[in-house]
Amino acid sequence: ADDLTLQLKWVTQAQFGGYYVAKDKGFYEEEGLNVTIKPGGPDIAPVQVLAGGGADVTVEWMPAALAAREKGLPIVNIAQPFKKSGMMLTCLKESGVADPKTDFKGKTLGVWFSGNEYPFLSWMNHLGLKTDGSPEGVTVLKQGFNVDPILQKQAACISTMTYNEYWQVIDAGIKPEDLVTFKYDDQGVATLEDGLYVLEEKLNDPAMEDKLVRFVRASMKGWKYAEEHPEEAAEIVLENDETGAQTIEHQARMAGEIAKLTAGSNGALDEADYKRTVDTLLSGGSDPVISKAPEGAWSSAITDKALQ
Amino acid sequence: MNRVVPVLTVLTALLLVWYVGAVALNAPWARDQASRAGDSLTLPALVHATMMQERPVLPAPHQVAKGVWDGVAGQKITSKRSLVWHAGITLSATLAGFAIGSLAGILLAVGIVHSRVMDLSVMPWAIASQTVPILAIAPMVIVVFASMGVTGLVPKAMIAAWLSFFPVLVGMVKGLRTPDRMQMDLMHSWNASGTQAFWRLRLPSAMPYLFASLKVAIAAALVGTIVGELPAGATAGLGARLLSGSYYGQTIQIWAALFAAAALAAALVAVVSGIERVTLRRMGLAR
Amino acid sequence: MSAALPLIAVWLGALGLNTWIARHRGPIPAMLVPLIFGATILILWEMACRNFAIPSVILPAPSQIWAAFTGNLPLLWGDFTQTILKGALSGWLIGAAAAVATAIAIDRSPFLQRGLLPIGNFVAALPIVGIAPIFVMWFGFDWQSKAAVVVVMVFFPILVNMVAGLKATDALARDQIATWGASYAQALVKLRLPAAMPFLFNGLKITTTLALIGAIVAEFFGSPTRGMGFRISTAVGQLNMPLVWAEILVAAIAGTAFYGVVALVEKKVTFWHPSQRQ
Amino acid sequence: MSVIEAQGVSLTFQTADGPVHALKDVDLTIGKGEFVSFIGPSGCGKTTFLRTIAALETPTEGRIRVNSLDADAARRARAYGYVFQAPGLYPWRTISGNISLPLEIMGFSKTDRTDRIARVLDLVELSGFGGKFPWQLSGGMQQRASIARALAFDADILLMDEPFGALDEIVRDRLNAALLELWAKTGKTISFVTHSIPEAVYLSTKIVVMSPRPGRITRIIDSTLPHERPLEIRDTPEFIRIAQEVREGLREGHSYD
Amino acid sequence: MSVIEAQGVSLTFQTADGPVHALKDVDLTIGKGEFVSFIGPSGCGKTTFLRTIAALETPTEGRIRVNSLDADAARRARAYGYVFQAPGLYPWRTISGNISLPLEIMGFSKTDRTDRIARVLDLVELSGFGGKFPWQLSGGMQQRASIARALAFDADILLMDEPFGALDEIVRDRLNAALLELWAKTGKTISFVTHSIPEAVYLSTKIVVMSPRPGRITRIIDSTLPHERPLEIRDTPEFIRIAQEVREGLREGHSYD
Ligand SMILES: Nc1ncnc2c1ncn2[C@@H]1O[C@H](COP(=O)(O)OP(=O)(O)OP(=O)(O)O)[C@@H](O)[C@H]1O
Ligand SMILES: Nc1ncnc2c1ncn2[C@@H]1O[C@H](COP(=O)(O)OP(=O)(O)OP(=O)(O)O)[C@@H](O)[C@H]1O
Ligand SMILES: Cc1ncc(C[n+]2csc(CCO)c2C)c(N)n1
Ligand SMILES: [Mg+2]
Ligand SMILES: [Mg+2]
Repeated sequence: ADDLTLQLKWVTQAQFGGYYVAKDKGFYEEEGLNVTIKPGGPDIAPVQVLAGGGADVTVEWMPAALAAREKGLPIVNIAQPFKKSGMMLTCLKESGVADPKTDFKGKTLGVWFSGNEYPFLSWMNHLGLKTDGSPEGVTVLKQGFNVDPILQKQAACISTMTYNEYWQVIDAGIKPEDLVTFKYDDQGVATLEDGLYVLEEKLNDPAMEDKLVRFVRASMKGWKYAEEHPEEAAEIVLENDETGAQTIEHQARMAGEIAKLTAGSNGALDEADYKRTVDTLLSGGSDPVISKAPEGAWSSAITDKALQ
Repeated sequence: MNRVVPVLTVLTALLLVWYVGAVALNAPWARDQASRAGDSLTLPALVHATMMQERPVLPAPHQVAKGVWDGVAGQKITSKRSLVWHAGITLSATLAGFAIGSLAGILLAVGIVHSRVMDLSVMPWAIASQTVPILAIAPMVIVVFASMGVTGLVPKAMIAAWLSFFPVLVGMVKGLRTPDRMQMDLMHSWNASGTQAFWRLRLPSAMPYLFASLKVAIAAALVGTIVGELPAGATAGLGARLLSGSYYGQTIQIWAALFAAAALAAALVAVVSGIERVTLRRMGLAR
Repeated sequence: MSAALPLIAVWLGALGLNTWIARHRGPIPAMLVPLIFGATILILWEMACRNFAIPSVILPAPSQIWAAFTGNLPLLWGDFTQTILKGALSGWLIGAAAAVATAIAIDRSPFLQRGLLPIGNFVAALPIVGIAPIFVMWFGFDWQSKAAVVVVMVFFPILVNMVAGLKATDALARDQIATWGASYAQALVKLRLPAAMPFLFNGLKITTTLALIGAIVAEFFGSPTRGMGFRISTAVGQLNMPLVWAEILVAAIAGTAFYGVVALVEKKVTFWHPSQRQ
Repeated sequence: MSVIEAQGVSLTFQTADGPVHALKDVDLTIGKGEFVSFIGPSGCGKTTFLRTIAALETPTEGRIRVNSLDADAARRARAYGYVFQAPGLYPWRTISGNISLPLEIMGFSKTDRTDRIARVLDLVELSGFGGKFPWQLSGGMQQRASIARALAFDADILLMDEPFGALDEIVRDRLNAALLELWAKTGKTISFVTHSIPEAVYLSTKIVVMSPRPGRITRIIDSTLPHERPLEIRDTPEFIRIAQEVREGLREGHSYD
Repeated sequence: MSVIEAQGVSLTFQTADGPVHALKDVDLTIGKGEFVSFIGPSGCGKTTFLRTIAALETPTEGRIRVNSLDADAARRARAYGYVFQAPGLYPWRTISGNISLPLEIMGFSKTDRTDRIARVLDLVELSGFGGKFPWQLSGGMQQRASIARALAFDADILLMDEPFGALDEIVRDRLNAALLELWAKTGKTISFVTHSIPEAVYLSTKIVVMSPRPGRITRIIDSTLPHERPLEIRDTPEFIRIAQEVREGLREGHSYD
């Protein structure tokens, strides 16, 4: 079988259920692949692993990928299993945030950095809010691994994913009615998440291309299976978690939420989604995330073949 | 035996402080919950509530104890939920890193004491090396190793070694230079070679410094390993356990892993102390 | 292979030069040797980056780092004040004071020594990585939580060394002062503290660098949008490696200077110790 | 009035290869203003006995009383000045600083300290070396500095362990004379270990001869010499007779091994 | 044939409060098999001169030749055994271990070492103390152990800095006799620092009197005593005359300060 290494963006969890299902159910094996899945972590920059040769394919968010591309690292999106964005800003009602257009000013907002800050920054750009600590803007906190800042009331709002952190806030005992959430999707600033990326040069190698085609095909099979069987997907994820920290309840719920995001994607990137992402990143004031529209940042070559 | 009473006394005092702290830190949350539910808490009810939270700001001692107990005794040792299993993974990398680090520290110190070129050139750069924030380059270290096909224990051990060589280096340089003038002169008058003076005078004189440094170094090696476990993809080990606990806001799990790590560190330091005591007694230095 | 040859040549040349210079005594060779050593490393690094075409997202060349350094001075200065001056320095001072005080307390009372030292070892061995998120929760996002991490981190090494130092007086000196009927405090101030200084400085020197690491690493777990740790993790995510290394350069300069100052004070304070007399 | 009183003092060190009987059944009474010399073969327990008086060792049997207090209480009352066999100067203090140390501990004022330091430095012929560090002095100079340190604070009892061992005859004679003068003037009680028979006879009112394995007192010789002692007294028949007696005592001790 | 040759040797220490002239224009030749004693007031440079011979200090002026080599080459050729003024035993080694140390360094075989250790321990009357650690011995015993250590490896030149300072008269006499016997039997060249005039006269073929500030040689007295020297020789007029001469020389040195 051909070896292939996949670098995840985050730790083992149902967010990556499709890949674990494909591996566990033997979908990769059927395609003659021997796939190694490497969990990520807070300080892993997946594109860096890719550049260092530590992985063949990586799961990454498009803003980070495009920014890397502009930095001169030629990476290409070859598939997009996630149709929708799961990002949102979750605020305590008592903090008095009701409308993003008017209420953020002067508030403290928790943001993920390490390449995950781009969607937030472009949203703030859209709103015309400064993020450099000046008085007419917002105060930005670098948010750690968890939802503590909102529980400790250190921030008015924090970044959450629909499938994960939001539920942690709920689990911590805060009632949904005490919270206000703003999905990036609803605000029109959604960017593509969890795509598959490779180094451009890999696409020029027919053998590699063939491997990738088989990989994407098997992965999508895994995703669709996970979409239909969230409970089972959660169990498979749990078995693959070496830290032993995950709970089945949380993962099952996550698998359900993830299914909502992958629904409607067959793996092929929808050019409209891509355009919207690029526009979001390009637009906005003085400090856009990318300075010009990228070229060749995605390729349908793999999905075209995989989906025949 | 004469240790038990003092240890217990201090322990009791500490637990008391801890419980008070737990009540104080967890109370706002309990009050908040109560007021959301529309009622207010009496003091006993408040104290009770602070002891029972699932994600307390500061878990009470018995909650942590239960976490540790579940992690140690409640699982098969080979289970991924067993703290023993995670501790074992961390321990192996710690020991490997400590061995590499202290050996490197000792060798560099020997070089520095004997060679002027090394004395002048190595020390400033050894210092500089320690100021490199390890967590920042740890992912790079892991990436670089991975690109060479090396994964698993070695990259973590290298980070542990990186942190542990420095205390040994500093302590050994000082220790090897401790013999006083007359003792060096005696060696000189016998025309002892550098090697002979090293084994018979410098090294024995350096022993107290060496062991003080080794104790620091082994604790540092553990920190290094845990740091290395964070970006290593957070798969296994106490570091991964800490991180995932932290990620899911499982304070009890964090504290349990923390205590396991501290117990491991204390055990390692105790082992070094034991070796120290035996060695110094053998050498007649402990009276 | 042929790409490695020039590197080896440069390395051998520099080694030879240094060996030759080190034969001369005086302050100028003492300055020159480490500089040449460092310059050699930098040249080798630059050559390696070019000859082996190492991508800059993995390892940038020194020239790129320098450009990032000079191009971002105000930014770097802001991060430096936030992390080093506020976080590391204050934490180090508090931690060192606490460790010395604890060592003396422990030394004074055999009861505490037997009771506190094992538990102290245990508590102090709590790895920072676990403590940092907790301290962020307790002390907030700003530098206070970073200082707290540094306090915990430097405490143990200084304590171990200080306890060893307080035991380091020889029997004659202890007997001597006993015959004068010195009180405990007097024996401590006049005899045992001075005798402990070489050990104490051992601990202080080791922890200068630990303090920097602690302050920087703690920022990975939550911080305001400034500080060296924040900048590093953000820049890694943006693949801005030259900026990452520029921050590391700042850390190295600050750490070396910090260490140098402590070593200088040590030289003044323990001038009498054989390792300083040579 | 007795200042130091030892009754049935024994002291045994436990070592890895068996016990060492450093002192065995030592009885001795030293009166106020006496000058007692201890003499005996190397290893016979002189230092150990002085240390026991100073409460630096605890006897395994018997008891010691100093100024009618137990030894340790006397130590805390700062009853004596002790000159150790090795100089034991602190390397981080200058010679003046070293002499100043016990004075600081005992709370002498700054000006008083300066005076006393100057006086004792002069006494041991080290004026001008106050600013040097110990390792910059010769062996004999270090020993004198340590004597100066013990004299500086004017304790009533002086315990001196071979203080003049590393000095040449001429300085030694001068310091002997100075010590006698100090003793006569101040009425201190002095216990003095020496290896020199003439020195013991010249200085003492009482000479205690000890012998090793186990360490014990074999003879106590009371001096019949007058209190006033010019250096020439060393040529008188009386002096020579006492010296001879001490020598015999010493020889007896040696014949044991 | 001259074994040690000093020509115009000066040595100045730079200290914080000005230079110290420890040696000034010292000229001295010591022939093979000579026994030379150095005597002089404390701080006159005796130790410094011995250290210079042993290449432990480098003269600021002049030069020293040992066995026609420069001093450092002679040191590397292991030309001498040095007994320091303080015992300087290693606390982590037993007495036997301390004596064994230079033998190990010089590559003596295990059995040879055991023999030699037993022999020198016996010579300094410490048989039975080989297994003790230094701090378990009295001051005099430590000093003897350090003498034993220097004698064990049979160097041709012995440099001894007040080796018998802490010993009582009787042991000292015995060790003096033993040293003389060793010297007669082996023809070693010995440089010997002492503060005792009788000891210097009794042992030496040549007595060097030194004087301080700056440290220099004021007299060199050749002994006219025969090589064969029973203890009673100390009562002969010849002995007393030489002793008197040395005493005068010493006194002169003292009058300087
Ligand atoms: N700490 C110790 N442990 C074991 N034995 C000891 C210790 N101190 C002294 N001794 C032994 O006690 C005996 C008496 O020693 P002490 O120092 O009193 O002799 P001393 O009469 O002062 O001899 P010297 O004239 O050589 O100084 C010696 O045999 C010595 O070995
Ligand atoms: N390392 C040093 N630094 C400065 N001065 C020194 C040093 N060593 C010795 N001296 C000075 O040199 C002079 C000679 O010292 P030396 O030790 O040779 O005297 P000595 O004749 O051996 O005296 P003693 O009989 O007291 O041992 C003294 O004045 C001393 O203060
Ligand atoms: C330090 C830190 N950095 C980034 C993220 C953001 N992030 C990357 S992948 C992913 C999926 C979460 O379920 C999220 C949230 C985080 N959480 N913590
Ligand atoms: Mg003694
Ligand atoms: Mg001397």
